[in-house]
Amino acid sequence: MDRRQFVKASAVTGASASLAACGNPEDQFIRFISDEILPAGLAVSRRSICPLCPAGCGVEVRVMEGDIDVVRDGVAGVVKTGLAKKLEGLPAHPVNQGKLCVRGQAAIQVTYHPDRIRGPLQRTGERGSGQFEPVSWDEAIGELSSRLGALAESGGQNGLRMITRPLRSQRGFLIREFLERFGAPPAVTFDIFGDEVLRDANFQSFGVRQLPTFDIASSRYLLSFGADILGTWNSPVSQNIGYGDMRQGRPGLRGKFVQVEPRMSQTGANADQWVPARPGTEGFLALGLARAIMAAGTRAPADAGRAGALIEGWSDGLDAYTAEEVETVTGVPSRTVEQLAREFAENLPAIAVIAGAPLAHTNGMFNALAVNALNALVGSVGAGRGVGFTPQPEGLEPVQRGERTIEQLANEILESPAGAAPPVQVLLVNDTNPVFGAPPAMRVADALSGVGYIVSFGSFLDETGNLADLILPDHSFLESLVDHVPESGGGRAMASAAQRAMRPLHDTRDMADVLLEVARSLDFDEPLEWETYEDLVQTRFDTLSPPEGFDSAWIAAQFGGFWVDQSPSSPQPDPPAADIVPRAYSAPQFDGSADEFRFHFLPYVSQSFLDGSLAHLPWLQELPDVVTTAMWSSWVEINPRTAEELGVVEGDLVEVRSAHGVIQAPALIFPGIAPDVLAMPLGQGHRNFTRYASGRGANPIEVLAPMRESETGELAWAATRVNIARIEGEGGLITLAGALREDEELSR
Amino acid sequence: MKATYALYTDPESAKQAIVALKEMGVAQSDIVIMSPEPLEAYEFDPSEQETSMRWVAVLGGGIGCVFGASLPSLTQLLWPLNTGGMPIVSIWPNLIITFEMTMLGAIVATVISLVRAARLGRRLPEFYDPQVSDNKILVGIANPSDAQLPDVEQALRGGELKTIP
Amino acid sequence: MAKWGMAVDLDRCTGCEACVTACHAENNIPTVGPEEADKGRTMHWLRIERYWEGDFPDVQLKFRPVLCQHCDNAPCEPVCPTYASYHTDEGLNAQVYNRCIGTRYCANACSYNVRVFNFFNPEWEKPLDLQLNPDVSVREVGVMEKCTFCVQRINDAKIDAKANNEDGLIVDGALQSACAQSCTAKALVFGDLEDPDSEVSRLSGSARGSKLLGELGTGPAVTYLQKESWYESGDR
Amino acid sequence: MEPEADFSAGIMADAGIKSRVFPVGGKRRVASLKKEHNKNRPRRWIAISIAFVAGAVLVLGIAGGSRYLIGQSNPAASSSESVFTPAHSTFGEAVRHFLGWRSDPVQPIPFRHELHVQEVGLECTYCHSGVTRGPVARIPSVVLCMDCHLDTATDRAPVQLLTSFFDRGQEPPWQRVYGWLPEAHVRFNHAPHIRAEVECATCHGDVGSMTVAERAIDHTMSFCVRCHEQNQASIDCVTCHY
Amino acid sequence: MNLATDSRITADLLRPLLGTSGKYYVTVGLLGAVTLMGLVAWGYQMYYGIGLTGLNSPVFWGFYLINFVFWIGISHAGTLISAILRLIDAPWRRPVTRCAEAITAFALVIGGTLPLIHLGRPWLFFYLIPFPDGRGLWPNFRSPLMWDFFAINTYLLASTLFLFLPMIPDFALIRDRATGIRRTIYGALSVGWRGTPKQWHRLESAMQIMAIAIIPVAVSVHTIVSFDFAMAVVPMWHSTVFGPYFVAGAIFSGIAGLIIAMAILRRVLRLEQYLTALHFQKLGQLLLLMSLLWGYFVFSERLTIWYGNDNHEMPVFWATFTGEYAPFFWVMVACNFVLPLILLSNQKLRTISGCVVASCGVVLGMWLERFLIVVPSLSYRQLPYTWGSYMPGWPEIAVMVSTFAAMALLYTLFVKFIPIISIWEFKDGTHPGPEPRPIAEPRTLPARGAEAAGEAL
Repeated sequence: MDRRQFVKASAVTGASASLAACGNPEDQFIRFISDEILPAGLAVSRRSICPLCPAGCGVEVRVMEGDIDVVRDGVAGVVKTGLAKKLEGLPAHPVNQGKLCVRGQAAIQVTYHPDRIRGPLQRTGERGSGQFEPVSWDEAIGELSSRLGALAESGGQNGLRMITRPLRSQRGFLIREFLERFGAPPAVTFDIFGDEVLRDANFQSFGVRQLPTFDIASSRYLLSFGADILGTWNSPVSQNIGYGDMRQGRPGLRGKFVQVEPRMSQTGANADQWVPARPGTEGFLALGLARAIMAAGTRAPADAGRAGALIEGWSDGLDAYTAEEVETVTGVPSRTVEQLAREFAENLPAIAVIAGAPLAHTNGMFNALAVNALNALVGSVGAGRGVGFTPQPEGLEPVQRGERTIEQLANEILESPAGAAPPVQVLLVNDTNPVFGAPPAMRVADALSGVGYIVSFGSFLDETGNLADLILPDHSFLESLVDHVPESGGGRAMASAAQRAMRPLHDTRDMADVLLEVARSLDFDEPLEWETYEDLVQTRFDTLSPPEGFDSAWIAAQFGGFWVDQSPSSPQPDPPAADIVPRAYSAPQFDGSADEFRFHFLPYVSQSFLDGSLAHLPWLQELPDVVTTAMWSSWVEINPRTAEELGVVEGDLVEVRSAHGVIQAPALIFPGIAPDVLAMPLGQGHRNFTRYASGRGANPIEVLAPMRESETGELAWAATRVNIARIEGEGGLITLAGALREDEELSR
Repeated sequence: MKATYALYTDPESAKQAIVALKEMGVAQSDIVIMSPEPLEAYEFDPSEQETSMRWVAVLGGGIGCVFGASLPSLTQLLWPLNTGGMPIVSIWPNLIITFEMTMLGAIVATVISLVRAARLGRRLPEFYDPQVSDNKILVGIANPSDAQLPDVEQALRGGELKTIP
Repeated sequence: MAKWGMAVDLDRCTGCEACVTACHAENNIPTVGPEEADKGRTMHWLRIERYWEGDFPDVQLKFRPVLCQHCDNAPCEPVCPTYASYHTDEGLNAQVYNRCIGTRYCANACSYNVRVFNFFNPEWEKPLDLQLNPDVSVREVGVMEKCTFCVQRINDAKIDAKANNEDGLIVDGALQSACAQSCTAKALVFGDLEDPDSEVSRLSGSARGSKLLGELGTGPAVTYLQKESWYESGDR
Repeated sequence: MEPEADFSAGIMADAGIKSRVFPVGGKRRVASLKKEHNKNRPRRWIAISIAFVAGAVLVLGIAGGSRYLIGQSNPAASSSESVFTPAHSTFGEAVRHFLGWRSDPVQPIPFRHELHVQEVGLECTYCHSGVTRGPVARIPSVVLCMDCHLDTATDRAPVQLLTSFFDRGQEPPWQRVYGWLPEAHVRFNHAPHIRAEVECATCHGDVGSMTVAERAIDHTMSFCVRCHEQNQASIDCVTCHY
Repeated sequence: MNLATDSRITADLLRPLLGTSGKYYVTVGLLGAVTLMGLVAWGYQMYYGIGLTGLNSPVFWGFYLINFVFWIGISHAGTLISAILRLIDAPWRRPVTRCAEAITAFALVIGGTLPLIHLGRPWLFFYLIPFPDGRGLWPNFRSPLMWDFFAINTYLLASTLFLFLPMIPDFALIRDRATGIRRTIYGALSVGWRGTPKQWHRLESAMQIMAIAIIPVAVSVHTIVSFDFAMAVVPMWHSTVFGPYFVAGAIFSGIAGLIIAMAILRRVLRLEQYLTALHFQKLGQLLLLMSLLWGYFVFSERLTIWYGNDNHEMPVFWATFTGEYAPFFWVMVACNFVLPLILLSNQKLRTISGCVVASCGVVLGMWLERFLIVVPSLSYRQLPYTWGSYMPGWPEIAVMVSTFAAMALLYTLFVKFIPIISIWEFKDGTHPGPEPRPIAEPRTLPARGAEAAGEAL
């Protein structure tokens, strides 16, 4: 039994298995002197920030001593080091107040994932063949620098591009500086299910290009248009906390929660009233409510102010949006419309939320503006009034996303004349997976194959990383300095920062430090003035006003894990002076004719995997989706009546076909979905993403049509029509629940 | 040892021989009888019709009962585990154990008493003739005194006479 | 002597499942993989049951977190021939792994089906094993396991309290099970039912309180606070 | 009684002949019996071997077949070739664990406890610093040793060995002397025992007078339970097993 | 007493012990191999884990315990029946008792092994044995499994003795005919039996007492087996009728098993004149009686459940009545009730083959009954969310097959070394009274009789 097996055995039997070594010399293995002394067998708690979604929850990391394999100057051995054992919410953190969501709990597996890239890799085989060989960091960084150097000399600075996920840490700032000083265009941020439409709408209605923060706890009425506020959207933990208190936090007072959506989400499942409306007509319904409220005289059009003015016909009471009209357009009974309107106006503070699918239609902007106006009408907008906006710390504002979209970048590459030098010589990819996440119609994969040299900072070999020529694996968030400026979730300006919670397990490096090193080797005209990323973060943080008791915001931030603006009231920026263009309702456009493609196709962000970036975590794979109880698989949700009519039973393999693609997945009978809608979770269908996610399920993005939101040009991912057919084959649906219903089953 | 006996093919003549032996004054207990079958109907040896075995069985049952009752109760009392408010000693289940042990006691006692009473489990004495299991009935006496001998042979004449010198 | 219990406010629970993963992380619960999961051998100590009611469009969905109810009169305890499953002084239905021989009788007897069995030896692909919590033992093949109310945390808290608090008692709220700690909507509340002032006692006494399968007389230590409908409450 | 009558008649029917067919007499019977045996002996082995081959085929057939039919997959099988069972690395280990046999530790350096405790006068907790705070007593790092041995007793061979480990940046591969097998599922915490003023020697023997530490006391459950009972400490199972 | 008849009986019944044909070794070899297969499967399962079976949550019990109950049921053939027959001193019992008691002993051994195979960690089974260990730990006497442990061991010991005692005179008989090693072995087994009136009488009275003692034990055993289920609050398990229901079922399947065994013996060992149509007639009547009794129990159980209409029990009820388990249920009813009723209620059909056919049906049906008790109830527990189903894994099937092989193997070996019909009891039965019976006229020997000696079995 060699040492590896011994360690394997001890892995199986847990920490105390080192006993097995007793007396068997062959089981002895070299133990290096540890440079990190921790109290034996006791936990120390360190701080970090959950990076998995933009919410930026504070994390308390439970660190205990443990053995890891290391190789020191050629000798393999083990060494004691502090290991993160569990992630908890950071109790004092303003956003998550000691709570942590399911994904945050599982985030620890990112660090210990068996398929993490353990050192820099260089492509050996064909691009996309997935054949790599390890290289040293010096070689790797040298390679990158030399290529960039060559670009710089040949004056082709334009040939350097970068794709990154939207970053709310100072890494975003660093990337901007790096590209700017190199002379390259700004980075392309890729987030296919992003909220740009809503940000734009908020900017136009309220002058804040930001996602709102809801004071759900003190509201008495919560009306959500397709927003997954309790699941994945915006700042789910803080919203859950607020929701809990709205329900049972106030003795004698329990707020009502109404969800408007064609497919019952986890959030919708908690609603007191669930109102299915036709996809894309949510704005019309909102205005129907507004009209009823104004008609009732409790509120005047003027109350909505600027937000109202953005809607055509608002000032004269929205006559076009009668309850009957609403019924014909949205399918919501006029009775319900009047009832909702009455309740919404009577139970103040009332909050209307819109997000997700309603904004992913061709008329998404209108829907957003309509709901904003409805909020404004009942006066629930503003600090401490239900819908507020978390002020951003001055000097630390996160980088606004670049103008160019991934699609434009792809087109630029693809439309470059044949024979000419490719427009993109070097492409840096940071923590994003456009090959998986962009609809095939955008032809991102083709575009990337036309790129001269692709460098990925990813920790895993995903579809995009697989195309890379050079992989410079980043630390996991527990292994590196983390900082974050939450967009929402708190009342005051705040910023979080924390030192690393544990030493790196593998031979990885912080992407930021790599950029800085490359920058140094390139000697820019105006060099980056920071030695390390820590310098950068510190200097940036120290521009903030330190809270009392601290002489620098940086120290304060690390001490508590976050910094909060102490100034009594954070000012709201003024609405922009831009002139107001009222919008009229335009029916949503769908790709595919209704008679050829019977069903609306509604992909939704999965509770476990978000947009698919978490599909590699075994805990989340085996987490039964709370609504469908499905594990390790993907599925298509069908209304029981529709299924009956199609002769489909649960688990049958079905083919979902749009004008742009075909996918196969097992059918799942889902009572809470409109008969003309098919829904499917994101996240599965990875061709190449670690042992746990590869080749599992199907990716709904593959059938999406490249429809656009008419005003912002964002992808209208809910505007595709499909049809469905039962086909031969093994569905492979794995569910935990034995029965759909309780009382019906028992009293059968 | 010496012995004189005769082998009979049918119970009747065997019975007659026994009667004859008795008549000449041999005590029933001295007469050795072996048969391949019970043949109780012939009452070769009326004195053997009485036995106390069933009382032994009852006694054994009693012992088993005590054991079966005490084993669970005592262990439950001496090594008590919290039962969430339930009584420590659980009567009903213990009754089952008690019952099984009682029956076991009775049965084992029966077998033991059989071995004792029937003088089983010891080596076969020389005084035995395999032909008994060839459906012969053996009647005879062990260590006859020379004086007796002629009368005995006379009494056993009905059968195939044998002697062990 | 404490009596540990939990209150589950179904009106707060949003089905976010943070508790499920928190439980996995705290208690070294393995994942079994798709094939085993398909056979119904997942190891969740805590699951969120969901039940549909009605038909579209008047359809409703109920969530119900179900974990070991730590019954006072637990069906699982008396049936275990080796006392591997027994009742502690503090009202836990404890499972002593080293005493378990795997008759799986307790799992049959448990009406809540919250006991999970190690059909195979758990495997953690290195280096996932580095995340294992040293305070909790790793169960091997053939052993029954279940929610322990995070007994490792209870024991640590008791040792702490004994060392640091003058009365040697655990302060309410200082001790939380992993699920309750992570519960984003504060639907799960864990604590001492003996202590009348504890949050959990207060909630367990609520008018909305009820026991799961209470009619079976198992006397669960977990109280479910039923969902309210808006019209009943509203302003009171 | 009807049936009995004709039943026994069935037996009596051809009684007369039988006496001729089977003359009385054990010996002859036995002889013929022996003959038959000799007759059968060669045939027997052929028969047995055939039977077992057939049987083996049957075994594989049924096992494999039913496995195929039911499509049983076996994750454990694939992932645990390297170990004897999923739970044990070798058969020997499995047996040792089952019987609770533990070989004695072999220490890389003959560390003289008695010297350090009695002559130098160190407290146990000086090196085993973990006991007062938490579960693990901890074997001290060589760094701690070097605090003194950079300039103390540097002429002695063991100390030079120690130093050589230190210079290589390695810990001496100390082996644990005490501790439980993983199957015991024991979660032991030193701190409360120290606070309860339990002497180290109570459980570890008088290590202070040993040279190399030996397993002086067998940490059986009865050992722990007895002491817990005497001191009114909890003997609840989950006090230690969880 | 008639010499000719007696020696003929002796010869006929000793025949299997004397001649041994090649066929015999082939049979033993095959059976041994199949039995071995079961053990191999068990070893494989111990190595990789019980997960190789089809067991899952919620169906934590499967084939192993189904077969456990099944074999314990079969075991009720022998001892119980022969004990009753002894007490009522039914003369026709004499050729039947021993092969019946043998079934009991073997079925118990097999049945007793299955719970061990079922364990997740069989190597720790000794935790069930009450012995004072240093840890001060005892088994939990509240657990029905402990009751099983005691009951089955008691029953096993009792019925082994019950089987052994009447064999002593026969051992003596063989002892007197054997030489060499056999003589020593049979000599030891016959514990110095001489056949004195005292010995005969003590033996008879011992058998009487044992017969009385063993009947309640047998009844208790299967009642306790039923408690394994009835003690758990599982839908359709928690029932008061289970005790008698199981006992009836056990005797039912036991008789069926006995009939099949007798039929085989009769054919293979040429015992046509000893195991006659009469015995099958009698046992057939008994089987019919039990079939009716069983039907009555099933009806009352089902009716009670259905009428009670308990939320938690009805899903199980319907699953077995019309749902996914309905086919098994109706096959069971056909095999256990309809078939015996047709075949056995009619004097003409109650022939030997008729009885055998009915018995085969009953054995199948009773196995299905145990399946229907274990699996559906576990599949449909109180919380519908946890509902599941069950499909046996290959080790379970392999072990099941091998249990039947083991039964046949043990029986085959048994008849090779011990006269399957109690010689002395049979003889004793042939002449109850002092006055000798008339000897029938000599008839010519049937052709088969001649070569019978040579190629016995």
